Amino acid sequence: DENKLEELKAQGFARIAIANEPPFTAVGADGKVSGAAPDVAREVFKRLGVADVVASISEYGAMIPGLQAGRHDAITAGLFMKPERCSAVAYSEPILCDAEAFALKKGNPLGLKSYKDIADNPDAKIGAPGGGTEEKLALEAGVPRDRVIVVPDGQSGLKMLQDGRIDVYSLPVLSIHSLIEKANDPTLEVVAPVEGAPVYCDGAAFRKGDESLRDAFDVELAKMKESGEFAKIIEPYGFSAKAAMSTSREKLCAAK
Amino acid sequence: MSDPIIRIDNIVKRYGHLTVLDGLSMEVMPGEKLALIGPSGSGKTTILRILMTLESISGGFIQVEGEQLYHMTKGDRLVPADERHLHKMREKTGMVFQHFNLFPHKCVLDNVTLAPMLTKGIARADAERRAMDLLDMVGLADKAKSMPAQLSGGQKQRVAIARALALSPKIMLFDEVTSALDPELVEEVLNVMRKLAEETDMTMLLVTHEMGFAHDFADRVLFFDHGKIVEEGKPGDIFRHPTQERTQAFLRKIIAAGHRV
Amino acid sequence: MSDPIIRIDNIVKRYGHLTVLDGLSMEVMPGEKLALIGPSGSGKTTILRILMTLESISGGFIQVEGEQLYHMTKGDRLVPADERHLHKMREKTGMVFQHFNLFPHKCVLDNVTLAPMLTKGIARADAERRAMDLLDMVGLADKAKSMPAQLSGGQKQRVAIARALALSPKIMLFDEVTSALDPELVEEVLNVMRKLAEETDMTMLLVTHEMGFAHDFADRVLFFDHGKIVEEGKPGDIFRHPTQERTQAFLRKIIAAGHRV
Amino acid sequence: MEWDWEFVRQVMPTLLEGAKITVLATVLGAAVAAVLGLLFAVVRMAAPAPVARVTSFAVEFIRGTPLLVQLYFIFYVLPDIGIRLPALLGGVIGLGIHYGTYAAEVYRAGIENVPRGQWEAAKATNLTERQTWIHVILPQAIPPMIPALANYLIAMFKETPLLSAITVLELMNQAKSIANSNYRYIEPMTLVGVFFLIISLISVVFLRFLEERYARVEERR
Amino acid sequence: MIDWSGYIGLILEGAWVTVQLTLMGSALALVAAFAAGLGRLSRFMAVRALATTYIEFFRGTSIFVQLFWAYFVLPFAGITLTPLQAGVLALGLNVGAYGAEVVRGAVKAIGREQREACIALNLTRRQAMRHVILPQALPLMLPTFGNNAIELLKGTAVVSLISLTDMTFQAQVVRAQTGSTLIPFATILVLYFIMASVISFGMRWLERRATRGLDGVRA
Ligand SMILES: Nc1ncnc2c1ncn2[C@@H]1O[C@H](COP(=O)(O)OP(=O)(O)OP(=O)(O)O)[C@@H](O)[C@H]1O
Ligand SMILES: Nc1ncnc2c1ncn2[C@@H]1O[C@H](COP(=O)(O)OP(=O)(O)OP(=O)(O)O)[C@@H](O)[C@H]1O
Ligand SMILES: [Mg+2]
Ligand SMILES: [Mg+2]
Repeated sequence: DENKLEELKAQGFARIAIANEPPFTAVGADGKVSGAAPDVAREVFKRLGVADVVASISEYGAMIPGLQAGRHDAITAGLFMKPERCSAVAYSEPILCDAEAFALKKGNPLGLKSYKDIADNPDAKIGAPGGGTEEKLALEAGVPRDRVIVVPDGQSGLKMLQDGRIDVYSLPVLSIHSLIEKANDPTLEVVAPVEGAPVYCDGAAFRKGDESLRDAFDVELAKMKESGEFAKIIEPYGFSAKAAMSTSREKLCAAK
Repeated sequence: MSDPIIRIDNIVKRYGHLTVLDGLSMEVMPGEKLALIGPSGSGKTTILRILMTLESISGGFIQVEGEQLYHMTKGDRLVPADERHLHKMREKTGMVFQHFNLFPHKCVLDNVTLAPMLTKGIARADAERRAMDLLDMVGLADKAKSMPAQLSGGQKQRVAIARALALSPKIMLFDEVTSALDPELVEEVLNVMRKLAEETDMTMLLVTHEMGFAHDFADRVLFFDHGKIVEEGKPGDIFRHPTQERTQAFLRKIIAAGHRV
Repeated sequence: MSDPIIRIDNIVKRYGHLTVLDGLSMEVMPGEKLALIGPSGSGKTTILRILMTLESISGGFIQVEGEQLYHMTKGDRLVPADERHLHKMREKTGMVFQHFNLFPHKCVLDNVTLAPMLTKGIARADAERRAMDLLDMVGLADKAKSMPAQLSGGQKQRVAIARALALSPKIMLFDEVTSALDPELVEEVLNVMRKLAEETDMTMLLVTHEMGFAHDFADRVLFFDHGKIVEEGKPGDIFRHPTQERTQAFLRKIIAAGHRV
Repeated sequence: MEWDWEFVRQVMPTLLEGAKITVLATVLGAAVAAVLGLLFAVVRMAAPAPVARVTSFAVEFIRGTPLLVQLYFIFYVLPDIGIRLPALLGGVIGLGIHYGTYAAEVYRAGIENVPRGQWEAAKATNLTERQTWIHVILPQAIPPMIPALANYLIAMFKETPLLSAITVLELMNQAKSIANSNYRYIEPMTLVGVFFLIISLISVVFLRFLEERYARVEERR
Repeated sequence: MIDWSGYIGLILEGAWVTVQLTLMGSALALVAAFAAGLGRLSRFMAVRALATTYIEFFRGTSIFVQLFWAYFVLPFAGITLTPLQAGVLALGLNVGAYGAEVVRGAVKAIGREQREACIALNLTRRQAMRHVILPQALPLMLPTFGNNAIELLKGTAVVSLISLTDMTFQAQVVRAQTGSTLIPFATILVLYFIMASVISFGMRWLERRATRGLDGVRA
């Protein structure tokens, strides 16, 4: 809808969907939402004249339906661009880029380095967020459904790994690092990046039909990338601004 | 001689395949005191319940004070009565039940005043004044503020009688009003009913197994069996010289079981 | 003269603050037929329930056939009886309840055979043979396979009597066994009990409001009031010439309520 | 967004797969609940006072807290003390314990509903306590309980979607997974709703049948 | 060092949402229960059918499905509710359907004898319901209503699955941020139990008040 931006300005805030997954998102002890994705969104919206963002934490799987149902104005959650998603929503230019990583037991006893390795080892079980990129990659690599365990959230995945319920837990590199850091568990290690898995970038996702808002968002985002403001926001969280600036929506949405 | 206050004309009552009343006819004169006796299952309760419109009938007609009870005229045809008509007709009749059926959440006084206030729109003060008179009559003025659960069975039944009287019905129906009471408490209820029979000219129909009381109380006794009136007459005649075999057998049994006639 | 089969010695029964039996003493001779009468709440049921060990006692002693009922000797001291002792003592006594308390999930025959098979280890065939004799005695041999729900009240009570007899107790307790029955059904139960009283030498204690039956049945009548025996004697004397004011008042009331003495 | 029959046809087999797990979890959970419930009831009625009190508190606690949180506890906290249950087993145990506390109440009511006269008649015919329980009380107590127990079976069936929180791929989880990877919520969620509705309507008929059948037993008293 | 007091504060914020959901859901459930429960006893076929449909539908489908519909499907019909509204709506209507059966059962439990006494005293159906039946039925309903309210309280945990920031959801957030599983979950278990205890205590109090003077009536 053409006047979306005007509406948001008038109401003074934009509703964004975020995930419960550091460092894409962080919630402070005071309840304040931060993290790379919401911080960028907040800044861009501010420049667009929308004073604030109201963030609601959501499951990955519920984000796009929520957007379509009009529950959010944008998703800024580390929802990586992929061709099917590009046809479901209107993405901005890339913001946060990351590769896939595995968390597994110290010494990698099963020797898992890629999704293919998991498919080939009939004993290996992988945990991944439901409806996320990792689940898709595992299934596409040929891991049968009953060895892909849908894990509700990062902490649960880590716990299941520690308890030996799964052999490998797959998330983006930075998420895994953040989890492992908090767990402070010497029996775990990280394989990053996963061999053969592409690098992904997310963008802010808008409803189909809100392209004009998306375009305005892109303009401000480009200016921030230019000025170095962008790097200042995301790099403290461990993300690389260079990675985001060296690719484009067009490339990512076309990728197979 | 005046017209009958109740005229029952060939009524039939069925429950599914069971015919409980089979073409019963009878008439009751104003002010008459009637005792209905007979073996268990003979239809005594049923006829009272029908007069109180607690049951429907399967056939026949009933007139109360010359008006149809279960029917009304629409144009020139008789059609089944609607709720409105029944409501109007029920004003004429009151009933006292075997198990009292007091309202357990209301005190004695409220039990008696509820219906007059709701159905006749009588002001609380007036309703209470009349209720106190009635409670006095049944000897329970001092229990006006008690809850039913605090009363003995005999007291409950006396309250139930006062409650029914509060609507000043022309016809009172009593269905085995003492059979749920301890033997010692029976007398106090019967005393109230004796007084009532003497002092008012209400029409009364009484179902009972207390033959002695039926004898003293009734102007006329009807002996029921299998949904029919087998024998009727003055109590002295029926009890001492029953003509029908069924009546004789019934009375023999009752006497053998230790009841006085 | 032989020793009493029951000797009740100064027993006290309290429910909380309420003293129901207050130092009651009495003796019953073997084969004696006793009727316990008295107003509601006077403790008649309580004394039967105590003899059946359905209640505990608050003080005093009871001997049955010379053995302590609620106590046993340990070394040279009397101590409260344990379950084992009670179980042994219960063999001597049977009880028939006001509300029959048949086992509703078992047929008539199984109601009668259950206890002999379980408590005495009698083989099914023998138990059934004896049960059929008893059912025949109470006139219900043809109902052996019926369920209790299919019987009339009078039939249920006769089954309950047969069930109690099946254990061949020396003492039988009857608590208002006809007061839950329709008047017409009372006679059939009383007939069975008359027969029983004539044909056996069992000791029988009977609580009843049927004065006529108490009169015919009992060797001795005890009049209870407020947990005490107020008057006792031969039925003819008690009913016709009661000496105590309380007894006179009670009998007057009962008679006024329509019961025959 | 409108309804897409082709999509429905596509996802049906996956949903049925989930439905199988749902039914399995319900049946096993019910079995656990029926046994635990009787245990809870008997302990509370017959065990020594301290044991009965502790059991009572535990039962009250379980009844007063959400099954979802209990499932998280069983699945994510118990491994810390060395108890690592497979997801489905953990779910069955969670359902069983939770609904066992409800069943306990039903059992208790059923037993207490046997008239006191039956205990007394048993005593008057000199049966022992054990014989009384086995031959007189339980045969009368159990039939009237059956409809109430069946009611909880159906309630449990409808709570199985909670097992998705502990990674059991039951019907709801399958539907979510489909929804997540296809970005379509309407069809899978509606199908799940229809599935639950159908099973529930069938069980309502079944319940009426049970009620009628066993109510008659009760009337005979 | 983890700032536990802050995170416990977050959980308490969630607890407030849970309390709101429980209170508003109960209010809606109460209204729905009486409307549908009495509706099922109506003389009018259409009213009965409507009430029955509502009850069977909401008792038949799972609370999850109802939540997902209220949250994700209703917007397509043009009705967009806030998560709190969706939660109250689904929970209230769901529990209300169960409550309706309680209302109906209690009203029917006030036996034929009381109804007949009303007819003999010539009260209208409305008067009988208002002055005789309901006042006696209410105390019968209270214990089950108490249980239903606790069911509703426990049901609020489910709304965390539609991203409503109730107590369970906040526990999940704290868990993700701190890496500790035991502390947030143990905390909310205790909090739920306290809330449930408050409900059952309150209900017992109400019940005592409602049955005052009625002792022995239901013996
Ligand atoms: N609601 C009912 N459904 C089916 N049959 C009924 C119903 N009410 C009464 N009956 C039957 O109707 C017959 C007559 O019953 P009614 O209560 O009028 O007898 P009664 O003469 O009052 O007997 P009692 O002295 O035992 O009160 C009986 O056979 C009874 O079983
Ligand atoms: N379980 C109990 N708890 C408290 N009081 C009781 C209990 N059982 C009986 N009582 C009281 O004990 C007293 C004697 O009761 P009991 O049943 O022995 O009287 P009864 O002579 O058999 O009377 P009825 O003729 O009414 O059967 C009564 O006041 C009664 O209220
Ligand atoms: Mg009758
Ligand atoms: Mg007694």
